[in-house]
Amino acid sequence: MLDVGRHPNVNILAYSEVESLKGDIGNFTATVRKKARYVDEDICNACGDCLVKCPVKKIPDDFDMGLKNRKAVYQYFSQGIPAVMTIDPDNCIYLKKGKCGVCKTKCVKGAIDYEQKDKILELDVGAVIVATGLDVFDPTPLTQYGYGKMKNVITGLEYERLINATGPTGGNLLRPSDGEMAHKVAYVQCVGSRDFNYCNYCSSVCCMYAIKDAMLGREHEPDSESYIFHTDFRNVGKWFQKYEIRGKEEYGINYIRGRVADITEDENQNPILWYEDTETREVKSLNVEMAVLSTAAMAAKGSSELAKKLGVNLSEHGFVAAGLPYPSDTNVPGIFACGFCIGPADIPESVAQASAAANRAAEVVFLGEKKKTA
Amino acid sequence: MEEIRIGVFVCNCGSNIAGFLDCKELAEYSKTLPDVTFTRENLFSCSEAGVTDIKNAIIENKLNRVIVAACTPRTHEPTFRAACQDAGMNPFFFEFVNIREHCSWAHKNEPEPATQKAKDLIRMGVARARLLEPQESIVAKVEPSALIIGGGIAGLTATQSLAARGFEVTLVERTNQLGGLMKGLYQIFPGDISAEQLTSEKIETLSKYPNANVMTETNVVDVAGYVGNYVATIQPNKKQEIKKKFGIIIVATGTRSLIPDGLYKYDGKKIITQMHLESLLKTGKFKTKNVVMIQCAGSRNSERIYCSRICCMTAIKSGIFIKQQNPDAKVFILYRDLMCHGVENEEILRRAKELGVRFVKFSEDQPPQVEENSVKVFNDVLGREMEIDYDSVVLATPLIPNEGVESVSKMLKVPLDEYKFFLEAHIKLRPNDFATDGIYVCGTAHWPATITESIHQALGAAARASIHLTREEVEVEPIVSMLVDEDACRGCGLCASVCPYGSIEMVQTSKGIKANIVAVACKGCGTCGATCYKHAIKMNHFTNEQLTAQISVAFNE
Amino acid sequence: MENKLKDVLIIGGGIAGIQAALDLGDMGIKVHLVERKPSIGGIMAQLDKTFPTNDCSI
Amino acid sequence: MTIDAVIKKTNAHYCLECGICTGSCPISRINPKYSPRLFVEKSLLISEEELIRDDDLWTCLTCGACSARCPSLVDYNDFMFQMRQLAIEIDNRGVCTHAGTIQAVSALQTKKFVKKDLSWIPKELKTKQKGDVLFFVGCTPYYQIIFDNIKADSLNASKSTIKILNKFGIEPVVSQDERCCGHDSYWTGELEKFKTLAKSNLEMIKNSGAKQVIFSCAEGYSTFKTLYPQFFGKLKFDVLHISQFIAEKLDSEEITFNEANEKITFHDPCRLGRFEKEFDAPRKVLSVIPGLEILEMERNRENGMCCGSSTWMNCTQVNKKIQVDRLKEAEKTGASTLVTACPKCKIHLNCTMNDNGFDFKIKIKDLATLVAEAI
Repeated sequence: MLDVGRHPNVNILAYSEVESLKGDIGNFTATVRKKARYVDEDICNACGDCLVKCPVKKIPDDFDMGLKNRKAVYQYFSQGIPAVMTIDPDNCIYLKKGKCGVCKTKCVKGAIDYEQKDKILELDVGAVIVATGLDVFDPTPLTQYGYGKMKNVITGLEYERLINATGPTGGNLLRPSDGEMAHKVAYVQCVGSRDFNYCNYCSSVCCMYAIKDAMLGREHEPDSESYIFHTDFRNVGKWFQKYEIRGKEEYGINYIRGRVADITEDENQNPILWYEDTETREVKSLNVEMAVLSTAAMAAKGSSELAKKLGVNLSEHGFVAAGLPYPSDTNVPGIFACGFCIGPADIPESVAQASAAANRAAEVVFLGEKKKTA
Repeated sequence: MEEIRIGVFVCNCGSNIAGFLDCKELAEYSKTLPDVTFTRENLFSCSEAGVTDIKNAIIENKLNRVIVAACTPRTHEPTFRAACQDAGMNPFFFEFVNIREHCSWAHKNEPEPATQKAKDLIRMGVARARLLEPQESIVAKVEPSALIIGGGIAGLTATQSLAARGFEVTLVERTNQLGGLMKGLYQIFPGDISAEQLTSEKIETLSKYPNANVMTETNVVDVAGYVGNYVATIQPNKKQEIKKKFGIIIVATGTRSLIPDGLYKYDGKKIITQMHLESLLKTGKFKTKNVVMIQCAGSRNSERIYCSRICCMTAIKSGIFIKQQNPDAKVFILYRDLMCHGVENEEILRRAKELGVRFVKFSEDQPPQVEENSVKVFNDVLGREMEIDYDSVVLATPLIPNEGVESVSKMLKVPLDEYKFFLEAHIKLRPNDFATDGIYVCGTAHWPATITESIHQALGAAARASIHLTREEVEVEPIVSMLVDEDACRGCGLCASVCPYGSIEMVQTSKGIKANIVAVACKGCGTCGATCYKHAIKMNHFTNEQLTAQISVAFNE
Repeated sequence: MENKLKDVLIIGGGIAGIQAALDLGDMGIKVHLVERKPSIGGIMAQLDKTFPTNDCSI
Repeated sequence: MTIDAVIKKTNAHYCLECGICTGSCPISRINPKYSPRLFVEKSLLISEEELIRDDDLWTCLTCGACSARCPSLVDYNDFMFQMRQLAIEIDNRGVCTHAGTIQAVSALQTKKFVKKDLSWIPKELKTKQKGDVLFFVGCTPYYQIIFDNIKADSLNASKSTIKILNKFGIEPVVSQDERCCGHDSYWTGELEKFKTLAKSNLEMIKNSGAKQVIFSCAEGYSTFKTLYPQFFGKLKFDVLHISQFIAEKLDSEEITFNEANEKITFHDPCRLGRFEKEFDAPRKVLSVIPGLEILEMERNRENGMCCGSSTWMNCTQVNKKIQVDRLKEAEKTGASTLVTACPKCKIHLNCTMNDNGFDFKIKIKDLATLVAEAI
């Protein structure tokens, strides 16, 4: 990420959206809206002086999955690139009512600019790569798991923030209901995945990230217990089986084959998981201190609107349609796709696909050049 | 020798540093250190103003060493090196001291000891800066041609891609046919594409490129050199060896399917492998009615713990074909976990279920028993033993590394993992690179992969390779190891054996066998220097003297 | 010669977009990397560590 | 239907062997021998013969908890219905509760000469012979007699419904020619009996001229709403549960209710809730009664627990345990009254409350009764 931030050939347009694309292969014109941050990107270096006195304090932090609050002026995350602050126009008092302006007085560099407007950029490009990634499934509709109702039932991505040293709890696995350390954690697989009602496909990465999450939990709290409830345990990538075995043997993670039926709560807000262990064929319940839902991963929000703008076809699940014999190509010549937007993929697959898409785009650019000079 | 004039810039980083450390005191303290002729406290050293300030200070004060005490070199070392260069200094006279991550952030609650630690770090930086030497970048030309080893789908795809870009490409295949494992397959999912057709299309496209040189029945017997300048010795079948120069090499040596001798009464007739079944389906010779498929035959066990990734889909796909050809056929797939990750794989699983393919789970400790005409299996999610009659048993055997991967690994000095698949530079972020520059890997040589995945990887490896080929030269940071004392070198070869990048070769010189460090291939990890018991190797920019000076001032003020 | 090459637009600043940008940038092609969120990094930046090596993910 | 056809029709072949059904099944939680998952997998892998001989075919409550959560949309209730049809062909039948009285009553109603007793309707309530709105009473007159010993007072809900309708200015048709709706016949695999009863009812409604048919019983409502059209095409009249009828009226009319100082909890009947996805109407009706505080049980709406028994079959200690658990859950909310909208839920839960050894304080009331008391 850092490398790309300082690459002389890469122009990062964060906080921006593609509005339209015209032309065809070798000669596209893209219109990009660069949203106003109300902060001068060239001056700001995210020192954070501006936010100290910002009076708007209780905005759920998107990056920390709402587990923490941020202010109206904020940096998306501390290592974010570009390293600049952004003022949230929906919550900033000055931008809404013309009063306050505290951040401006605190910024000694003079980077705050309330007058900043969205910028419309026209970019001439030879090729386009779609890499819009994923969003995670909101498990609220699966009411049997009580997400949103029971405080100690959280999603995998929320867990990632909890266990992250830069996260809202400084990396301590503190459960949301009472801030106590969670010693007994269950991971519930296939929440929304492999489900005709929601995402009728396998999200591919959850089995492995659950093992990883459980390992990290155990590293933080060596005497803790962890349980992973899975159906097929799909650890199919390079070294994944070894990892699965390591999780069991070195970390003592309990793997249970069975999809959790429902979650209730005891008087201490401990989640109680009800399930059938399909290998012993017994119906049981298990009290834990926190339950982590491995929610399905799906095509990113807004990717279907984007696809429409680009004229790119999507599959029934909302992923960009790309397949054999040219798996990086979309239906539109000159537009390529890679990563999760073409279907579930883990990081090395995404990286290989990204290089593949770069390859196809480079062909367009270099061959276009050749044709002109020839 | 020129007088050493050191400038120390202490960065406040807004409140990031100044909020916790006493920066004023740090600047004052710096003045007391030897050879420091200038100090300055900056609000933001990395800002436009901060950088200009540094440049002006260099010129005005005739500084010839610059220290910035700020954040991590990962973010701003290039910024400050460039500033020094702009002001006429050699950029390697710049020294970075990290007082943000190491002091203000790490010790937020203890400002005083943190300030003390920052002083220690600055003192150490000064000690090192005094001993810094100028360095020049190392540049090597790149031969704009590629060698692809292996003519399966991955090798073919990589060749086609690089040839399309106009590079000279040589594809070397050791058998007499292109297409690798894929040409033995029937149809490929998703999309029901004929494997035969996909292979022949690829080969046909290749023939259109005059710059693509395809050699079958040919082996690569030796490779020497380094990125941009590899020299391969190629041995075509019963013909004269050829020596050729290549800028980059792509390893696409593929895999093979395990022959399950001794497993489940394998006989190659009634009890066959999935690969065998594919060939029978392809020729329409498969007519049996009762088929039992057994998954993980020879994988996910103590001997071979990995999952071969594609076998579940292969079995499901075969099951679909059998049911399509004969709806009355009975197909049972005996599995441990159905590994149908992703969208299409889950879809074909459903398709198989719709067609009546039945799935029976078993566990590793109770494997199925193949009897004369039936298979007995304990279905552990049903909790009972089943006896299934068969005409054919089909074993899903894993993909295993091809013979000869060890010699390829040795020849190219690129590593294999414990299962003898090639080991990439970084398992997450660099799946198609080796740690050694200029050599790439794709397809099943890397790990079992589907056709789609192999194509993605091949295109990816070609993209990575084309970076060097496009640039026509490689430039590396001069932070490399150097053989400084040729006389001390005894030619033992220890350094060459530990070098993870294959950048050291042992060469015959007039003084005997000596190590020769190919600077352009070196990454400056220092392993060779640490290994050399004769101290003949030193690390540029991280010399023993520099480091020892830092250590000694750390403990003696 | 570099100046004559067309640019490439990449939509999405997660790991895939970043990798594609780096590859193209290294080939000498100018890239515009468009990201909706205020910073690039995508989901991977939100993760703590990654399987199967438990490397830090940023 | 052949077993293969049943598998296709009910999506059984998509089974992921994940166990969410068995984990959700109220029976399996108490009696691990019974497992919806194993039934489905046996249909795929073991012989049909074995399957339809299984006594546990009659253990299923058809409460739909399993299917509601099944990620592969396996229609387990339909699967059970089909299997039971096959089972009775080889004379595998369940054990009838109450000495088969209720089945006998239902069977009697397939006969032409039967006329329903309407003498239970109090004089102050107004009903008609013909009209736009028909109130389908269902089995409550019989239950009133059979379950007199446990004071189920089933007719109360029927009387209350008429009272409510009268309050809205409606004099409903209540017909002597009404028959059993056929719900139990259908779910025990007796398809022909079901069809005979259904035909009589459709004829009766046609003769009444009704355009709207109101039920106080969740089973009758669901049977008309979903099963009748499957066999006889789209109905020529609207079908409404009384809770829906009131909820609709609340949108258009200003209605005042008497203050009811009570804490209640609502038990979703499977037929109204999971079958017909009607969770909101009863809650909406209850929420407008002043002074009524609704406390939700832990397992509510689509996750609601079955009342423990169905189709008057195989009532054992397992079913009792389900009822005990449900009543405990209701008491845990702090409610003094459990409200339901199905006479069977009321009977089953009442039955357990009347058993020796328990000391339940909670009362059970039908939604219609509660509303009628407040007007």
